[in-house]
Order: sequence, then structure tokens, then C-alpha cells
Amino acid sequence: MGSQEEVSAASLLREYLRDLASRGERKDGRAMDEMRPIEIRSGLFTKGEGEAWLSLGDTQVLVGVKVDVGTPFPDTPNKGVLMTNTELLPIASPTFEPGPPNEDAVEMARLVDRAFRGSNAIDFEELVIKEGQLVYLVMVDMYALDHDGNLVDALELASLLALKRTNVPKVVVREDGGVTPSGDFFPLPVRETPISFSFAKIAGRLMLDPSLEEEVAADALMTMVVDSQGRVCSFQKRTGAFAPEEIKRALSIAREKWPQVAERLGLLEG
Amino acid sequence: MGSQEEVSAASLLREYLRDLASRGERKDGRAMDEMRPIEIRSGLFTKGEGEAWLSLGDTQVLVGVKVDVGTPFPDTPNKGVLMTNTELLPIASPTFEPGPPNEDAVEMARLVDRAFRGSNAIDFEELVIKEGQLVYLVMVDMYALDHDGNLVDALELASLLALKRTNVPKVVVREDGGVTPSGDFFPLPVRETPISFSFAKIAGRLMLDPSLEEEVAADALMTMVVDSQGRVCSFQKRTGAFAPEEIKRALSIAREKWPQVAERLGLLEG
Amino acid sequence: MGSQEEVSAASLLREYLRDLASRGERKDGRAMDEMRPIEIRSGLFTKGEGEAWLSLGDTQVLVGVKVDVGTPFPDTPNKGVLMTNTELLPIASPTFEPGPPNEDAVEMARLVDRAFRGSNAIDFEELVIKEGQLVYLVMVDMYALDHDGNLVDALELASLLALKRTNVPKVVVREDGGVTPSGDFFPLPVRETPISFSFAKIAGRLMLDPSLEEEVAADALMTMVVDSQGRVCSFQKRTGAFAPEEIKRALSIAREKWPQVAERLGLLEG
Amino acid sequence: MKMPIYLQEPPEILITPEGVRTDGRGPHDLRPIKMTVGVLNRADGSAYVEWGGNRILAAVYGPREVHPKHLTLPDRALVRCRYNMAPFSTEERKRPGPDRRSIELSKVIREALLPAIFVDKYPGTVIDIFVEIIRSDAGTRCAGTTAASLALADAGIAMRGLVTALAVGRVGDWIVMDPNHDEDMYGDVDVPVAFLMEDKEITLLQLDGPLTEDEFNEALDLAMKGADLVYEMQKEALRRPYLVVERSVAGRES
Amino acid sequence: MKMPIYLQEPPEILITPEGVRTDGRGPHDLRPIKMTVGVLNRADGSAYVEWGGNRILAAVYGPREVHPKHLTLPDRALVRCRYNMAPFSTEERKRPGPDRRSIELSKVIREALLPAIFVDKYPGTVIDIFVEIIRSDAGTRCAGTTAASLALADAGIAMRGLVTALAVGRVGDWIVMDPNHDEDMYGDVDVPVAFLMEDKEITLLQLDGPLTEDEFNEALDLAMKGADLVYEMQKEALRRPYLVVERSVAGRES
Amino acid sequence: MKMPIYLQEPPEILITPEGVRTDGRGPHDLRPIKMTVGVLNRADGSAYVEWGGNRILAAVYGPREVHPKHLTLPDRALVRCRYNMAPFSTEERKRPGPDRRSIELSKVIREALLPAIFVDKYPGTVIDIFVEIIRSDAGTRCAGTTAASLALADAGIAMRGLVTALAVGRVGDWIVMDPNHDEDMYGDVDVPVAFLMEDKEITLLQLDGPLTEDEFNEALDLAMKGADLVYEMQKEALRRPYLVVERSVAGRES
Repeated sequence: MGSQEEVSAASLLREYLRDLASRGERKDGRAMDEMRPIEIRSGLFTKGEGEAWLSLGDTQVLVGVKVDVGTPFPDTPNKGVLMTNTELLPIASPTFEPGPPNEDAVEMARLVDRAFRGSNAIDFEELVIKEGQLVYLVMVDMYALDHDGNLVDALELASLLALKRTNVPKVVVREDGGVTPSGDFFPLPVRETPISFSFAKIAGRLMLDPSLEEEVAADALMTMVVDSQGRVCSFQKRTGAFAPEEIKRALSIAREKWPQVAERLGLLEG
Repeated sequence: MGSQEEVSAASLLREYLRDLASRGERKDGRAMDEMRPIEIRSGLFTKGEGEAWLSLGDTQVLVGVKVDVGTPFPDTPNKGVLMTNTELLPIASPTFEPGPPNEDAVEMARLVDRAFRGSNAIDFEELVIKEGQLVYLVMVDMYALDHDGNLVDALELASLLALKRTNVPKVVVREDGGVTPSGDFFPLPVRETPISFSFAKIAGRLMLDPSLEEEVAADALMTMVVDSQGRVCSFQKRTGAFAPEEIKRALSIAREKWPQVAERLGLLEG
Repeated sequence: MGSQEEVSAASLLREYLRDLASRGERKDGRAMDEMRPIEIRSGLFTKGEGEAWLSLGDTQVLVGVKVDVGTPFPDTPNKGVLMTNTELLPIASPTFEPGPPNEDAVEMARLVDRAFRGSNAIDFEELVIKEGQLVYLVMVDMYALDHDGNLVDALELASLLALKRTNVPKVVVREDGGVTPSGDFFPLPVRETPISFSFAKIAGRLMLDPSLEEEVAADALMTMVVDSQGRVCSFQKRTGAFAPEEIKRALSIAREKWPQVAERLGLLEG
Repeated sequence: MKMPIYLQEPPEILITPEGVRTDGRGPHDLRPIKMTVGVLNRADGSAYVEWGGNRILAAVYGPREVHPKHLTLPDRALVRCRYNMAPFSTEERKRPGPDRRSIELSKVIREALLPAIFVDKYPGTVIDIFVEIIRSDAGTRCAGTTAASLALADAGIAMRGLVTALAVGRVGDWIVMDPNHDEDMYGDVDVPVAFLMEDKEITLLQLDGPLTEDEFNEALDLAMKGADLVYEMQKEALRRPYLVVERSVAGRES
Repeated sequence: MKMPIYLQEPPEILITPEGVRTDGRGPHDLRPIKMTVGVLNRADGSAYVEWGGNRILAAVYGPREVHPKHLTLPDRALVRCRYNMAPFSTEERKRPGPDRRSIELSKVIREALLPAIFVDKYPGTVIDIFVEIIRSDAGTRCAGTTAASLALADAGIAMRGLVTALAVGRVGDWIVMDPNHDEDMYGDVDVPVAFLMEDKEITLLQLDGPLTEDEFNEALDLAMKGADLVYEMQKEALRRPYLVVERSVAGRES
Repeated sequence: MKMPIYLQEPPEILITPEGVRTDGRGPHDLRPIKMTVGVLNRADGSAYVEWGGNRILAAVYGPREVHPKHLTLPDRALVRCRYNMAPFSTEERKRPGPDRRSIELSKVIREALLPAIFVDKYPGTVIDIFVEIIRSDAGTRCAGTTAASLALADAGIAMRGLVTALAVGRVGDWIVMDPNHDEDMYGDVDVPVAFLMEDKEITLLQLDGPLTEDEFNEALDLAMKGADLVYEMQKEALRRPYLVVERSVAGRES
């Protein structure tokens, strides 16, 4: 709830950001359609088959991909399985609490899930070991480590990178029905490069990649995922309301920014 | 907990209802042994194999019966399975909260369960597909929609109706052990017509089918289920205390009312 | 949190106990290294295959051992399974609440578990019915009934006794893969006698088997488990800090006291 | 994954034409019963009851402060009850924690005791009743209610009188007193009943039918007779706390 | 252990070259819709909507006191929403209780309605919105949002205007109105949309792609057209509470 | 349903007669360790530790207001701790959420740090300690305690001194420093220890035996030696926040 002072400090900040926005400016000096710097930390951080530790400005996330073997869903016997999970770790923000994923965490996990499904990025049919019985399960666990706004784009980018880096351990099916790793690996078949772009609206102005202060002050928030062909693969109006033209304009910006981000991630081929 | 005013309004109402009761009267003008009107709504409301949307005065409930296929309990390998579940939906009352069934919901679910078991109403042996391995599971989900008292009778009546209307999809066992619907159906074998009757005691007087106000003001509540032969199949003293003679008297009233309710439900056979 | 009076009563008691301790005395007149009387209640109290109702001063606990049949862990296909569970029943103390085991209950359950594993007390390889497929599961359920301090030693002693008394029902594997009791029994192979000793530190003095008042006033608490050969099989610093010499001294005391407790439990052979 | 090892076969006959039951009792005999009051040190009141093969501990804490506070009732005591079965109380180990049955029985036992408690005397407080089934052998809710009533009295809670509970049942054509495990599993009808003995009012009555009206009335009458015997033991147990009160109450012999 | 019995086969063709869909509709037709306001007695506001094979109850309680208290917002109303599917609303029985999908949809619906509510008028209170799916047949979140908006109006909550929701989608090369169950399961893209009709702002937009920019813009435009039709029905339903407002809205015919 | 794919075979020999271990270390060598303080922006204090194959983040929030309020201690700070393993920290994916092991370790780590914190200086507040294991490779509780102690210092919490933790163990006849994954899985005894380095008091000691009295004393002495080395690294890391402090600490070489 916060004390009286906190409340008025927050509303002063909000006023200040609105003021800036109405002049086309942002507190950290960025242009309205400018993302914060993306850094990819090098090293070995998890026991995942794929991983990425990524920062977007002062926001930091860590994604690990585990590949397991299990049974397919009854209605898709010839397809592997993708599962996403988001943990808003209490280390990332004073407002995050330990416990099962809350609605924000669930929304982000499902949004990232749709980004990959909506773009048909993963060739699930290559993840079948024995049709109808054994398939690879790809589990994407997304950890928010440090929250300075726009976690969702950071998590989506890190997930994309982690999936692109994932090496699936080939297994052989034993006579007793269990499986044993063969020692070989193959790269997870990721065929597309869906990239997430989030926008805040403050005082009628759209701004890309909102910081935490901007998110808190925003009248409305939306996230869209665009693929290499400029198609929109996933969309989520998260809070507030947008005019249809605002949404269309944001999509144009996202399409325009796609190559720059893909390049920064090292995913721009040719 | 309610404000001071609410508390005294409640105790004024209670006094008023006690006063009426001591003169053999009820606030809505009903006789002491008179039920509120029962209405059965026609239409298709669920994807259940059986269903009933029933109102008892201003109380409304919806029951859906789903039939699944699964394994029998180890100690009854030659019997199908009945399961009951009550949801006191938060739409039904300002005092109901979302979440797993509380003690009232559990009590009602188990009471309805006992009504059908205690009357041997369902021929469970006809629900075996492959003895010891595959049987039909009959799941009765009871939804309280609108709570104006005596939910338990409304739920029991709607469950009875829904079960009597249930068509079980015949299945064939495939070679892989799974099952496929054959396209045929057979009526769920419901052999009895157990009907639930609840009584409140206010100021020493018994009243059938209490309204919400009467339930709140009641010194004691009880529910009994009577079958077509006038036998008592299930009983639950729910709150307060009753003299043995009061219980015996209530049973006589319930036996007397049985044909009238069965007829109203369209379950009185020639 | 307790009222002002409760707080100051507690701190007065603490001062008093510190005062006594600094003179080498305890409120109940015991020597610093003296345990309270151990009583084993005779009778049949559970449906366990082994059981013990034990009191340590005014502390009372009941342990029941159930033996089930199930699958082994994948990494130990040729070993039976031991599981421990502690319930701090709300009847045992005004501060215990119903619900899943809290951190204290979990710590005690795992401490007792390690006491038996660390001493290799149970011959798990004799608990295999069919290697890799069927083994005996030994479930030790520890109930705190009455809490006057040092529950952990009481629970460990009662578990030891209950396991030593456990008779495993021999089963035969049926053709359908299920099991049937043969009617024969064999004693659970318990090869060691690990005994738990807890110490409190008050005003720099160690005291064995602390009462509830002493636990509350303690600066630090530790528990160690010693076997028949004087080896330390398990250790847990529970609260506070100890100098290494204090720990070594406590271990000497525990080793010295082992025969006395083993005898009291009737477990001192030859 | 665990599998059941104790699948039981039903007995061939539950009661002989002469009325002899699987445990040798006559139709109107109670099982052996032992009661002790004041068995726990911490609890404000406690009782331990052995009833046939049942072993039950009941304890009462209160009147005490309510946590969480928003449950406080300004004009009377809140009464809470938890009925809980130990994992080792049954043939197959029971998973710890509440299930639907124990949630219902917790309510049923609370409602059986509530009419006896002068809740107006303790406004703004809570009385917590715990019934722990450590060995279960048919009739635990009734034995537990009987034990809890003793624990309330031991805690000095002001009451209209003791609550006494026991089950009756139908086995074939017989209305029997205090069904045993076989009768509970394979008998026809089980009728748990509790009485507030001061005025013989019924505070617990359940039934898993069917019974004709005559059988129902006969069952209630038989329950009343059994309750009189159990009530005497309760009063005796309270007169001599910490001592075991023990009796095998057979109607034929009395 | 239960096993699935309703594994469905996809239809051979979802839409003919002439634009005829599996339920006979043209590409821009809505399914039949019925709306009734004020169907529940206890709730402060309620609505019942049939939309194709969907059956949905929405109810509103509030503005009322917030429990637990620490959630209270001093300067405006707290708005909570629960989207819940009944166990009998689907072919295979759905386990009761929230899952990830319903947690997300609860948020999405709340955020679709929130911009319409004058929350500043009710400081320190809570408005609870419940959307109960009792029969599910594609498009429940949109039908549920539409129903909840009616229930808010029925409860007399001050609003900027009604919120109207419906889905559009892509099936092969067609952008279609209001996808049915087959299209939802086997179609290419589903786009649920909600509009605050006063100023035509979008308060809900999701998409499970891919759509080209042109298709995306076409989809938004089609959604707007459908919303106009549904909005008229909402207004009519509010003018005649307790009466069923019913129409099969086919673009071809209008 | 998923199935295990990483069933591991134990190594043939854990330590050679000459004292060479499976990772080439001598019996009294530590694994390579890196420490960085101040790695997170939001947290009041933080540290990142690489210790052999372990990767651990620790963060501290506080002293801050207590939620829920009824947990507030009027005369001192409440200290809470959560030890948590990431799903991707292990060979087989770990299900998110607390299990019995993590509940115990959360307590053990809290109790290892508590004696070092001047809780009296922060009455009525809470200090929250989070230990996130993102890669696990034997000895996580000790590396986590060491990291958390750095995070507390980084948060400026008043402390008696740093807490330094590491495990020792027995492998056959050898008492070894800092057991690795093989030794943790297939060795004989694991002894995690933590010291409050100011006065060399032990604040964490667990053991999964058996050890003779002599072995036990030898283990404690060896742990003290190792702690001295780790302690120096901790102090250095605090002198240069945001820089990586890195060393492979081998007893033979020092």
C-alpha cells in the first residue's frame, strides 16, 4: 500500500513522465522507439540443454531449457511438447514474493509460449522418438533476476536465444521401455526468429521497451511478437486501452525494429 | 463480521421469524410443511451426458453429469464409480468465496452421494466395461447459482433429475487398451427415486424447505432422504439439536410429501 | 506475539534459568548431563506393523511404522525405501497449528531419517521383493502428542523402538502383478542402535535433554546421533552458535550416555 | 507408487440366526470401552478413549484468543473442531492431511458438541477441539465425539451437559448396537447418533440407509439405551481423572 | 485413473472455396446469440449469454467492502475478476479449480473491462466480477467479457460505456468472423478483441498468429463490424431486463 | 509422464591410494571459486558465487516492513530465508516450488547466518535472504551460505562478522575438503560446516555419518582450515564490489 509520502512521490514521478512524454521525451533520454541496450552474458550458468543470461538495460533474466523424454499429448501423438514457466524471483524486485506463479507470471509464460507456437518456430514433428508413445519435452524455465521494466521482452528474447542454442540429447529406447542417452546431440529445430516488442502509452504517446518507472506510470501496455517475415505471431494488450491506429502504428515500429534486434542477438542470417 | 446495524437488523429479523413461527406462520405465507415452487428450466446448458437446471423458489442450481471411463476401486472391481462434487459459486451469494469446496460444500456433496448410495438407486454393476479393469465413472457436479436457502434439497433434486436423464456413451475397448465411443448410448440405470427433504426448527416449530432467512434464524437444521417405498435412505442433522419425536415427525412429513415432489419432477411412474 | 506481561514473564524466566545455569543448576533439579525419565507405554495403539508410545519427562510421542509394497527409486533398484514424516499435532502445544509440516517438523523428520541412514541401521537390501520392481516401503510416522521440550530425541527414540519392533508382512507376487500377504512375517532388519542426544546452551553451559522452558531460553541448540560403536552418525546444529570445543565435549557426553539410554530402551544386547 | 496389500475378504456371515455377531457379541451389546481424562499435560483438557479396537485422543485448547482475528465473534465463542486420522490408524497407510470425509466429520462433531457449550459465556474467544484417531476400528466419529465431550469437561468449559455418542446399525433383519468393523464394511445400514444427555436431544444423526420407518424408530430407541450406559462411564471417568475407567457393556448381562 | 473417450477427428475442410463454413455460416456471419440481463436474485448484477454453443453466466458483486482489507485501494475501487470453467462445460470433464489458462483469462477479461469502469467513484471498495462458463464452444473469453459488461451495467456500476467482445480469425486465406469450435481447434489464427464502444478503443486484443500486416488490419476492421452488431443486442438487452434478447446475426442478411 | 534419462553410473574409484580425486584435486584442495558482490540492481545487497560447478545468486532485501504484519517482532528484526533450486539447476529438471529438502535448508542457512546479524538494531523489521541455486554441483548449502553472507554485507546489514561455509567429508579412509559431485553421491560422509569467523564459532554443522570421534574432530579442523581460505576471498570480494574475485584454492600449492 505504501505510505502517504510514497504515494505522492509516485504521483509526482508520473506527472513528470507524462510531461516529458507529451514533449516526445523520456527520463533516460531515449527516443520513443529506442530500446535499451541488450547484453548477453557469456559463460555456463545452468544444467540446461540450452540457456541464456540476458540484460535489457538494468533488467536481467536467465532462461534455461531442459529437454526431457515423455509421452505426447493424446491429441498430438506425432509432436513433441513445449512447456513454458516463468518465475518472478523475489530477488528481482521488492514487490515479488515467493510462491506459485501469479497472474503476471502466468501471462508472461503463456505469451512466450504463444510467440513460439504462433510463429510455428519449432518443428515439433522432429521431436518424436516413437510416435504416440515417446517424444521430447522441451521445458523453458524463465527466471526474472532483476526487474527494471519490460520483463516480458527480456524473457522472450532470452528464451529465443536459449532455444536456438539448445542441443537435444539423442536417446535410444531400451527393451524395458526406458531410454538411455546415446551420447549424440542434435540442435533443436528452431525455424523462425519471433521477437517480442512491448509498448507503453503515456499521455497519448507510445514508447518502446518501457522502463519500470514508465510501466508504473503507463496508461496502457501492449506486447506483440513479429517474425522474420514481418508477420505478427502473437499479441497481448496487457493493460489499459489503445485506439486501433495506435496498435497499427506500434506494429509498424516493431516490424521496422526486428532486424536490429535480431542482429544484436546474432540471429540475423545471410 | 458485519457492522453493528447489520447485526441488529439480523437479530430483529430473527425475532420476527420466531414470533411468526410460534403462531405457525412463515414470512412468505407458506404453511409449515409447504415447499416453494420447483421449476425445471428447459434447454441445453452443459456438455454433460445428463443435466438439470432447477429452481426452488428463488434458489437456483445447475447439475451436470459427466460420464468417463476409468479403473474401478480395488475393493469393488465389479462396480462403476459415482463421484459427487459441490461448488458454491461466488455468483450465488455474497458470502461464497472462490476456492476449493469448504465444509458446507463437502457436506452437501457427501449428503447427495449418500442419498444415492443409501437408496441403492444406481445399478453400479451395469457400469462395468471389463471387470476389474474398466468401468464407467459417473461424475455429478453440482453448481449453486443463486442461494435463497435450502441449497441441499435443490442440489439433490437436480442431481436426481440429471442422473435419470443421463445417457451413457457405449465404448469399445481398442487393442491398445484405450477406448472409443461406439456411437450408441444407454440410459444410466437409476432404479430408485430418493428425494431430499430439509427442515428448520425455529422457536420449537419445524418448517419444511427453509428459505435463506429461515436458515439463518434457525435453531437447528436437518435433512433426510426418502425413497419411493417410504424408507429413509440418508439422514443428516446439520446444526443444533432435535428431540427424537421431532425427527420422527419430520420423517412422517417427508414420507407424506414424497409423491407430490416426485410428480413435480415427472418421476412418478404409473 | 503475546502481551507485554507474557513477554516480561518470559524474560524473567530466561534470566532465572541463566542464573541457575551459570551455577551449574537446572530448574527441575537435574544435573547438566542428566536426561529426564524415559517411559514406554505398553498396549496396542495403532495399526502399524511397529509402534511405540514413549514419554521423556512430560513430553509424549507416538510413532507408528507402516510397511507397504511399491516400486524402488530408479537409482536404487535393489533397495527398500524408508520414509519419515513428523506431525506436530495441535494437541501437543498451544503454538502448534493444523496443516502441512512446517520447517521444524520437516527438520525433525529429516534428522531422524539421517539418523537411520547415517548409521546404516537398516539393511535395505533385505527389503527387495523383485529387484528393480517391487520393494518394501517403510513409512515412519512420528506424532508429537505432548510437548515439554526435546521432541526430537523423543521422536528418534520412539522411532528406533518402533522399527526394532516392526514385523514385515511377507507378500507373494500374483500373476497380475499385484501382491497378496502370505501370512508370514519377518522382523525388519535393524542392525544398529542409533540414539539421539540434544543439548541446549544457556549462559555458556551445555545441558542434555532440555525441557521446553530450557529450549525457549537457550542461546543455541544441537542434536547428535551416536551408534553402538560410539560413532557420530548424524548431527544438526539447530539454532545459535557453538565453539568447536563445545561440540566435541557434547559428543563425549553423548557417547558416555549411550549405554544407559540403550539399556532403558531394552536394546542393550549381551 | 505403492500398491494395496490388505485387500480383505468379507466374513461369510455377519450375524447368526441366534444373533451372535462376528466378535461374539449379542445384538444389543457394546464393545469393551476404556476412558481416561487428563492424559495430556499441555492441553487445557484431554481424554483418551479405547472403544473396541479404536484408540482416540481428544484435546481442547481454550477459551483463548482467536487467530486469525477476523474470525472473532463479538457475542460468543467461536468453536472449531478438527477430526484427524493418523497415517498408522488404518490397514493401508492413510496419507496425512484432510480429505472430504475428515472435513465433513470435523463439522459433524463440532455440530454435535456445539449445542452443549455455553458459547455466550466466552465472547470473543475460540475453543479448539481436536480429535485424533490413532487406531480406527468402526465408529470413530462417535467414540471421538464422546472423547471430545470429556475433554471439554476436563478443560472446565461451561456446558449444558455431556454429549454421548454411539452408532447403531442394521445387519440383515437385526438392529444392532455399536457395529464392529465387519458390520461397518459389509453391513446394511450405519446410524451414528449423539445425545445431549441432560434433555435427551439428538445433536448428531447420520444414516446411510435404507431403513423403514419402524426400523428407524427402533434404531433411535436402541441408541438411547446404549447412550445411557456410555454416559455412566463418562461421568465416572470425570470423577476420577487420570484413572482408567473400563467396562465391557453387554446388554444381556446388565 | 481416467482415460479420454472423446478424441476428435478434424473435419476434412474448414471452409469451402465459396466461403461456406462447417456450420453453414458465411465468412462474416456471427453465430446465433441470446442475451438476458438480471437472471440471478442474489448478485448485484447478472447476465446470461448463449453464443453459438456457449452458455455463460456473469455476475457482479459490489461496490462492497474489501476482504482481505490490506488489498484496499484508498483512491479507487479494486476490480477483481474470476473466469471459471465448469467441470461439465467440456467434452472431457474439466477438473475444478484454476489452471494457467483460466488465471490468464481472468486477468485478460478484467483488463478488458477496467478501462470502462469509473473506479475513482468507488474509492476503498471492491467490484467482483465472475464469469462462469457452463458450456464451452469456442470464444468463451469474448462471450464472457460481453456478458460481464452487461452484468456491470445491471449492477448499476458507473461506466464510460459498454465493452463488447468477439473473436475473428484466419482460416486458410479467409479472415472470418466469430470462429466456431472446429475453426478454433484446427484453424490457423484466432484473434479475440474487445472494444470500449463509446470511443472505439481496444481493451482486449490477443492473437495466436501468424498474420501479415494486411491480414491483421483486416481482422481488426472485421472485428469492429461484428462488435457493432453485438453492441446493439447488448443495449437492447439492457432496455428489457429479464427478457431474452435473441438474434442470429448474419452479415449477408443485414 | 516424463522418464529419467540421466541415470548415472558411479565412478570406479573415488580417490586413488595417493589421494588423487575424480577431478584431479588432492584431498585437502578446494575447487575453483569466484565471487562477485553487487550483481543485482534492485536488491539491497547481492552476490554471485561460482564454486566448482555450482552457480549461486544470493540477494537480501531489508531491513523493511514486515508483511504479514502479525509476524513482526517488536524487539528485533525478523530474519527469513529461502533456499531455492532452479528447475534447470539439475540434470533431471526439478519441479519448481519447495520440497522437504529445500524447507530444511532454508532453515539451516537462516540459522547459520542469524548469529552473525545484530537483529536488535532493526526492531520491528524483516530482513529477507534469498539463495537461488541456478546450477547445482555438490555443496550448494555451503556455497549459498557463503554467498548470502556477502549479500548481507553488501546490503549494509550490521553484523558481528562474515559467515563462511564449506563442506568436508569422508571418502574411504580419507577426510577430504569440499566434496565434489561424485563424492557427494557415492562418498561415505558429508559434513557441511559454517563458521562465524570473528570468533570461530560454528553456526552450521550437519553430518550424514558415520564418523569416529577422531574422524569427526579431524573433519572439524580441516573445515576450519578451508574456511580461512574462503574467508580471505570473501573479504577481498567486499573490498572490490562488482569485480570478480577468483581463485583456485589448492592446499598443496599454497
